[in-house]
Amino acid sequence: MTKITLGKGINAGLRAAMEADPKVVVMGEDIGKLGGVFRVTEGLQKDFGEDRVIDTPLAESGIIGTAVGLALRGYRPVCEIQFDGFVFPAYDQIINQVAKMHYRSMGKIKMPVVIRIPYGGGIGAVEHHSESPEALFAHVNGLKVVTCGDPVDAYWMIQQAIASDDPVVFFEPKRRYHEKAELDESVPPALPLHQAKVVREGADATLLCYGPMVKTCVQAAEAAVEDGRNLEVVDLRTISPFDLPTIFASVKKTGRAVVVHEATLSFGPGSEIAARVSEECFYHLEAPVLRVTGFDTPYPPSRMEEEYLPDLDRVLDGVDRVMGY
Amino acid sequence: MTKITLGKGINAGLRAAMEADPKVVVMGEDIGKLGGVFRVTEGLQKDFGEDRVIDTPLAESGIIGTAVGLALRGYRPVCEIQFDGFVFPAYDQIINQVAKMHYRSMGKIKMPVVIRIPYGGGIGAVEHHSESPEALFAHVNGLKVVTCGDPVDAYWMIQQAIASDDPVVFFEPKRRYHEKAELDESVPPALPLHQAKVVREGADATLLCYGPMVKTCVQAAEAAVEDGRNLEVVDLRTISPFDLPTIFASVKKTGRAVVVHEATLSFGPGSEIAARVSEECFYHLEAPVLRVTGFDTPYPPSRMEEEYLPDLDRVLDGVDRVMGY
Amino acid sequence: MSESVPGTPPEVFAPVEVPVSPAQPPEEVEFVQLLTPEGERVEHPDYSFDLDDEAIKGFYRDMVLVRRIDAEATALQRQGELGLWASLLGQEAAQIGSGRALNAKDMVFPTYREHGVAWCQGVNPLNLLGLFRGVDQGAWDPKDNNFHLYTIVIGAQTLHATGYAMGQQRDGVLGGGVDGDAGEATIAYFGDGASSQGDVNEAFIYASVFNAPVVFFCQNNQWAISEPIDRQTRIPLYQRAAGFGFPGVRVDGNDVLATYAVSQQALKRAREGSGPTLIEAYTYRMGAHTTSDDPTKYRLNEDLEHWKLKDPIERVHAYLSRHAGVDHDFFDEIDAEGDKIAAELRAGCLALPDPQLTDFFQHVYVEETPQLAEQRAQYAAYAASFDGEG
Amino acid sequence: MSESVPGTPPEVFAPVEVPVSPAQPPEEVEFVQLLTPEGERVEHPDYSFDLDDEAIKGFYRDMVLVRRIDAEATALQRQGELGLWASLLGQEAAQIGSGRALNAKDMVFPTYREHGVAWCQGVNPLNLLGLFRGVDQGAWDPKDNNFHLYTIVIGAQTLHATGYAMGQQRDGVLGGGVDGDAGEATIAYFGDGASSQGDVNEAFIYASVFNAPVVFFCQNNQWAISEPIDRQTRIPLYQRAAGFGFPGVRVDGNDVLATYAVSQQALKRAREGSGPTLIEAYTYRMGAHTTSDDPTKYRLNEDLEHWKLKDPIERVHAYLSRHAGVDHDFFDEIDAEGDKIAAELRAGCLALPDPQLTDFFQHVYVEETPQLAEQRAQYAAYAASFDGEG
Ligand SMILES: Cc1ncc(C[n+]2csc(CCOP(=O)(O)OP(=O)(O)O)c2C)c(N)n1
Ligand SMILES: Cc1ncc(C[n+]2csc(CCOP(=O)(O)OP(=O)(O)O)c2C)c(N)n1
Ligand SMILES: [Mg+2]
Ligand SMILES: [Mg+2]
Repeated sequence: MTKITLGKGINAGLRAAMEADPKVVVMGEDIGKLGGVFRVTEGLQKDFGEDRVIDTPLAESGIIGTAVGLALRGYRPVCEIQFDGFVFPAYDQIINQVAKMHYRSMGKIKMPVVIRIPYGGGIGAVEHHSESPEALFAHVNGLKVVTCGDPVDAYWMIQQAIASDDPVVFFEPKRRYHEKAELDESVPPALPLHQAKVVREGADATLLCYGPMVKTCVQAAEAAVEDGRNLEVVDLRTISPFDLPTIFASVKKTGRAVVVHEATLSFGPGSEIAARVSEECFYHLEAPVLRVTGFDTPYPPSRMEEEYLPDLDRVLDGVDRVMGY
Repeated sequence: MTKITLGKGINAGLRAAMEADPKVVVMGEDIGKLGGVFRVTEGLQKDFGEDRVIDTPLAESGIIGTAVGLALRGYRPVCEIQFDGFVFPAYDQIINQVAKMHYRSMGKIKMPVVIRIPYGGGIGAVEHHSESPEALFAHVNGLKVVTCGDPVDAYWMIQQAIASDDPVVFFEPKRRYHEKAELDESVPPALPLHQAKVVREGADATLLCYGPMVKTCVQAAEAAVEDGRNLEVVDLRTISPFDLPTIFASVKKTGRAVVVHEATLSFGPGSEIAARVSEECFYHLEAPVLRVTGFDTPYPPSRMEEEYLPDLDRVLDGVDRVMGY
Repeated sequence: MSESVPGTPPEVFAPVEVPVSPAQPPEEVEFVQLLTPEGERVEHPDYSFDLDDEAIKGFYRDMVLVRRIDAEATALQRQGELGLWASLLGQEAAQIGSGRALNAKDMVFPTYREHGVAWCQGVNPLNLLGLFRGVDQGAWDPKDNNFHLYTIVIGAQTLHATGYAMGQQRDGVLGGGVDGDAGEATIAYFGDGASSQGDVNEAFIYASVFNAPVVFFCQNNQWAISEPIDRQTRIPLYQRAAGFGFPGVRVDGNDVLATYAVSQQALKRAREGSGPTLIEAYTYRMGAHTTSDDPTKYRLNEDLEHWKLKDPIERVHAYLSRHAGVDHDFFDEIDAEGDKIAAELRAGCLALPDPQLTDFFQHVYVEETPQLAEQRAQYAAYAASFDGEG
Repeated sequence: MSESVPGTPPEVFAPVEVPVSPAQPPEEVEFVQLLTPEGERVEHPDYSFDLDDEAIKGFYRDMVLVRRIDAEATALQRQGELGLWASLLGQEAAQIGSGRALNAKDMVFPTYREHGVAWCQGVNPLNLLGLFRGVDQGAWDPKDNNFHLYTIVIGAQTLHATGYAMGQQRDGVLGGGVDGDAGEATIAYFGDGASSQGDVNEAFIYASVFNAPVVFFCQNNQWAISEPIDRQTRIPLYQRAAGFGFPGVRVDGNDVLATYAVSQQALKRAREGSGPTLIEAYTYRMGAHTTSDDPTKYRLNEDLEHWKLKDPIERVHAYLSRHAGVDHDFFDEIDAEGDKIAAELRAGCLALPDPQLTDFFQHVYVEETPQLAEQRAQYAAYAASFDGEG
C-alpha cells in the first residue's frame, strides 16, 4: 500500500506500462527533463532515455501525426497534450487519421495510441487552460474516451488505455492531480476500462458524473443527507462508449437523474445521456434528466470560474429541481 | 421569378452580398477560375477580381487564420472549405480564435466570418467527402451553425449569414445542390436566420430535420399518408442555436418526435434535441424522442452509403417505432 | 539546364518579385537530368545512372504498364464502374524512378495518385480500385508490400512517414552493410499543393530535428486542382528544405533515369542515418486532376501540348530504339502485356463483391463497443425485414 | 561577429549533423550588432542606426521602465494578486527596438510576452494585468493602440497578422510618401518554439504568395518552456525564411540599436509593398517561462550567468555614461519614474473590480441567442437566491 496522488498515479501507471512493454513510448512538449508542466512524466526520461520519452517540437499535429507513424511501425505511443485548449491543432490527425485508420484498413491496421489531456478548470489559469472538450472526441467514431476520477483509477486506467488496441483519449482532471488515496499495486483493477462505477449507493436520485466532478458529486450527496435525500453517485469513467447498463440500472432504480459535467451544456455529454436515458427508461422516469454543467459560454476569466463550474450548491439545486417533478 | 438550383442560389446570394458590401471577400481553394469544385463561386472572380475572390494556398488553417486577420481589418470574409472532411486542419483557428474573439475582447472585436462547408453524403464520393460534422461546431460557444434545405433558403440564408456580426458556419447539403425551385429576389426572406420552418403541418408526430434530410422527410411524410399518418415536418435551418420555441410547439402538439440527420447518432445534434424536448415537453410526450441517423461508424465506402444514410424507409421505421409507444 | 541547384536564397532585403506567370516553362528550369526529352543521355556532375540497358527496359515496361492500367481505370470510371479516378498520366517517370530505387525494407507513404509506386511495390492494381469504386477505403495491409494506405487528407501522410522513420531509427535499423546501405528508409509522396499544409512543414521540422531516415518526394505537377504552383510558393519548392536544415534537390520528373538516381542517393543517405532529403520532381499533370475535374476551365491547351514533348515514356522509347538496339518486338510485347493486364483488371473490377454494411460495423474498433454491437444487430434485423419484399 | 548572414543552405547531400548542444553560445553566433555588450558602437555594412543620443536615452528609459513594470507584475504574482505572469526579462531590447521602429498606423500582433511592445504602442500596463489576474482576457480594443490581444495559442497570431496585412494591401495603403514609407505594415511577434507550429509556416506561405506587408519578428530566447532551441531547428531560425522565398535576418536581440535598425528596414520594405521579412532576434529568457515554471529543472545556472554579461540595458547604460556624457541624475530620475509607475500599477491592480459572470454571458455573441439569454437569467436568479445568506 502506498499513499499516492492522482498525478503520481498516472506517473506510476506510465512507468509500469513502459517497464512491461518496450514498445511503449511517451511523447509531448516538455515531458523530458521538466517532467511535463504537471510533472506527470517526472523521472521517466531519466530512466527510459530520450528515445522512449520524447520531447517533441512545439507542434501538436506533429505529435499525433508522428505517433500514427510510430504506431504503424509497431510502437504504442502515449502522447501528452499540454493543456486541453491546445489539442486542436492536432484535431485533424486525431479524427481523420487516428480514429479512422482501423476502419479504413478494414481492421488490418491497429492504432494503439493514447492521447493524454489534462482538462477542466478550477486551477485559476488563463484562457485555453481550463476547457472540457470531451464531447468533441466522443462524437468521433473510432476513438474511445475515458477519464479518471481518483488516484487508484488513474493508476490502472492509464495502463488499461495503453494496453487497448483501440485509440484512447485519456482525460485527466487536472485540478484533482493532488487528490490522495491508498493504492495497492498488487490488487488487480476492479473494473475493465469501459465500465462505470457506483461510488455511492442511494435511492432517491442518481448523480451521473466523471473526472473532476466525482468528488464534487460525492460531497453533494453527503450534504444532501441533511435534507433527507439519499443520492446515488455514478462515476462514469468511460464517456465513449458510455457504460449504459450501469447508467440505466441506477436510473431505473431511482427514477431521477442529474448529469453533472464542467463541459458546456449544449451538445455536451449530458445531452447524449439524457437522450439515451429518456429512451430506455421512458416508463421509469419520474422527472426529465436534468443537467448541471458549465454554461454555454467560453470558459471565463479565472476570477469567475467558481461561479462557472458546477459546485456543491449547483448540484444540490439540480437535485432540488429533479425532485420537484 | 427565376428557376434556380440550390447551388446557384448560394452563388446568387454571394454575388448579391458582394455587390452590396465591398468589404465582403470570398476565399478558399479553387474558388477562382474554376468556381469551386461545386461551381458555387462560378463567375465571381471574373466580376469581382482576384483581390475579392481569393484562391488561397492549399492550407485550411491558413484560410481561416488569415480570414480572422481580414475581419480584424474590417473585412467580411466568406471562406469556402472544399469538403466537410477537410475543415479539421482549420479547427483550431475556428474554435479557439474565430469563436472566442468577441468574448475574449469583452465585445470589442466582431468576427463576421462565414465558413461555408459542403457537407453530407449521397454523392458517391471517396472517404472524407461525405461527412456531417455539424455537432462538432454546434458544441462550440461563440459560433452559430446553420444549414439550408432548399434553394430559396440558400439564396437568403447565405446573405443573412454574411450580414451577421457573429461568425456563422454555413453547412451546404451538397447532394441537394441541384434541387430546383422558383426564387423571387424581390420578396424579402420570410424568416430571420435563426428560425425554423414548418414545411409540412401534421398532427401525429413531428419529424425534426435539416439540410439534406428535409427532402427525405417530406417524402416520408407524404408516403406516411398512405398509412393514415399525418406527419409534421420541421426544417430546423438553425442548429446553433436551435429554434426551440418552434420545436417545442410542434412536439407539444403532436406528442411525438423523430429527429433525422445524417450525422452519427451518439453525441449528435439529435441528442441535444432529445435532451431539450424531454425536459421541456416532459408531460406532453407520448413516446421518447427517437433518432434516425447515420450509424456510429465512420462514413462508409460509397457503395454502402444508401444503407448508411437515413432514407424514406428508415424514417418511416422510426415513425413506426415512435407511434408504437 | 541539367544542373543540381542547392537553394540560393534571395539576398536580405532585395525585394522579391512575386511571379505572375503560372508555371515556369521547363526550358528555364534547372534540375537534374540524365536523359533528354529527345532520348539522349547526358552527364551530371553529382548524379549518374549506374544500371544497364536491361534496367532501362524494365523501367520502360513499368511505365507503359502503369500508364495502361491508369487508362483502363479512367475508362472504367467513364463507364460508371468507378466513382472516381485520379490519373497519374505524365508522372510515370517520377513514380517508377523513385519506386524502383526502393529496397525491400523501405516503407512508402503515398497520396492518392501513386499507382506507379504501388506497382513497383508489388501491390495488385485491383486493390487500388476498391477506394475509387467505393467498395472499401484501400483495405490492403500496408505490411504486405510496405505500402501504406492512400491518404486523401492532403499532407497528413508526411507526418506518418516521419513517425514511421523515427520508429526505424528506434529499431536500430540504420547503417550497416556496404556504405550503411543495408539500413531502412521511408519515403513520403506528396504534391506541390500539399507543400502548403502545416502538416508537411511540421513533418520537415520533426524529420530535421530527429534526423529521421525519410525522403520527402514531392511531385510538382504544376497544379493543385485548378491552382497553379504560384499559389503555393514563389521560389522553387526544393529550396524549402534548406530553410529547415536539410538538402533539397530538383530533378526532371519526366526523366526516369534521373528520378532513379536522385532517389537512390537520397534513400541511401537516409538508410545510412544521415537524415532527410526533399526531392522535387518537376513534372506535369497531363490529365485532369481527377475524372471529376474539367481542366479546360483553368488552363491552356498549349501548356499541355508543350509538355507532351517532354513525355516520360517517349524519351525512353527513343533512347532504347536509337541507342540500345531495341526493336519493335520488345515494344509490341509490352503493349500486349499491358492489354492483358488491363483486361484482367477490368474483369477483376467487375467481379469485386459489393460490400455489406453490417460487416463494416466491426471495423470501427478492435474491441467493438456494446452500443455498436447493438446498432449492428438492429440494423441487420431491419435490413432483413426487407428480404423477400422485392 | 556582427555580420548579416543570408541563408546559406547546406549542400545537396552533404550530411547534416544534428547539433547536440542546447544553444550556441552567443560568441559563435553571427548577427547584426551595432552596440556591443560593453557599450561600444560598431559599424555594420548593411545596417546603421540613424537616430541621435536623445533617442538612445529614450530607448534606455523604455527598457528600464518596462523591466520595472515587469518586476512589479512578478511581485504581484508572488503576492497572490496575479494568477500568473510571463516575464520579458532579458528581452527588453528586442521589444523596444522593434516597437519603436513602428509607425502610428502599423499594426501589432503579440504573443503573451510583448509587454515592451505594448508599452511602445501606448497600452496602459494595467490593461496587461487583467488576463493574468483573471478578471478578463485582454479586453482592450486592438484599434485603440493598434495592438491586438495577447494570443496564447502558440503561433495562431502569425496568420492573423498575415490576414490583416492582406487587408492593408486591399485597402491600398502600401507605398506613397518618401520612399513609399507612408504605407502601413503589420508585425507579428512569436517565439522560437512557435516556429515549429504549422500555423507559423502557413503564415510564411500566405505572406510570401500574396507578398503581404508583414514582418515576422521571432524572439529566439533559446527556450520554449523547458525545450532548448535544438528541439525546434537544427539550423539558425532566420534561414527558414529563405526556403519560403523572402529575406531572413538575425539580429543581436539584446542590442536595442540593432533591433531598431533591422526592424525599421524590414517595416519599410513591407510598407513599400516589397513583402515580408523574417527577423530572428537572438536573445535569452533571463527568467522563468512564467511564474509557474521552475527553470532549475532543465537549465544550467552558468548559462544564465553568461547571458547576464550581455544584458540589453547594461550596455546602453555603459554607452550613455561613457560616450554620451549622461550622468547619474538621468539614470536616477528614470529609476524614480519606474518606481512611481510601479506603485501606480500596483494600486491599479488591487483596485481592479471583480468581474461578474452574468456580464460575461453577453459577450459570447453580438446577437445573444435565446438559449444564452435564458441561461443568464436563470443563473442571475440562482445567484440572487444566495444574497443575504451571508
Ligand atoms: C486537407 C485537404 N484539403 C483539401 C483537399 C481537396 N483536394 C484534394 S486533391 C487537392 C489538390 C492537391 O494538389 P497537389 O498536392 O499538388 O497534388 P496533386 O493532386 O496535384 O497530385 C485538393 C485541394 C484534401 N484532399 N485535403
Ligand atoms: C498550441 C499551443 N501548444 C502549447 C502551448 C503551451 N505553451 C505555452 S508557451 C509555450 C512555449 C512557447 O515557447 P516560445 O514560442 O519559444 O515562446 P517563449 O515562451 O519562449 O516566449 C508552450 C509550449 C500553447 N500555449 N499553445
Ligand atoms: Mg499538384
Ligand atoms: Mg522561446
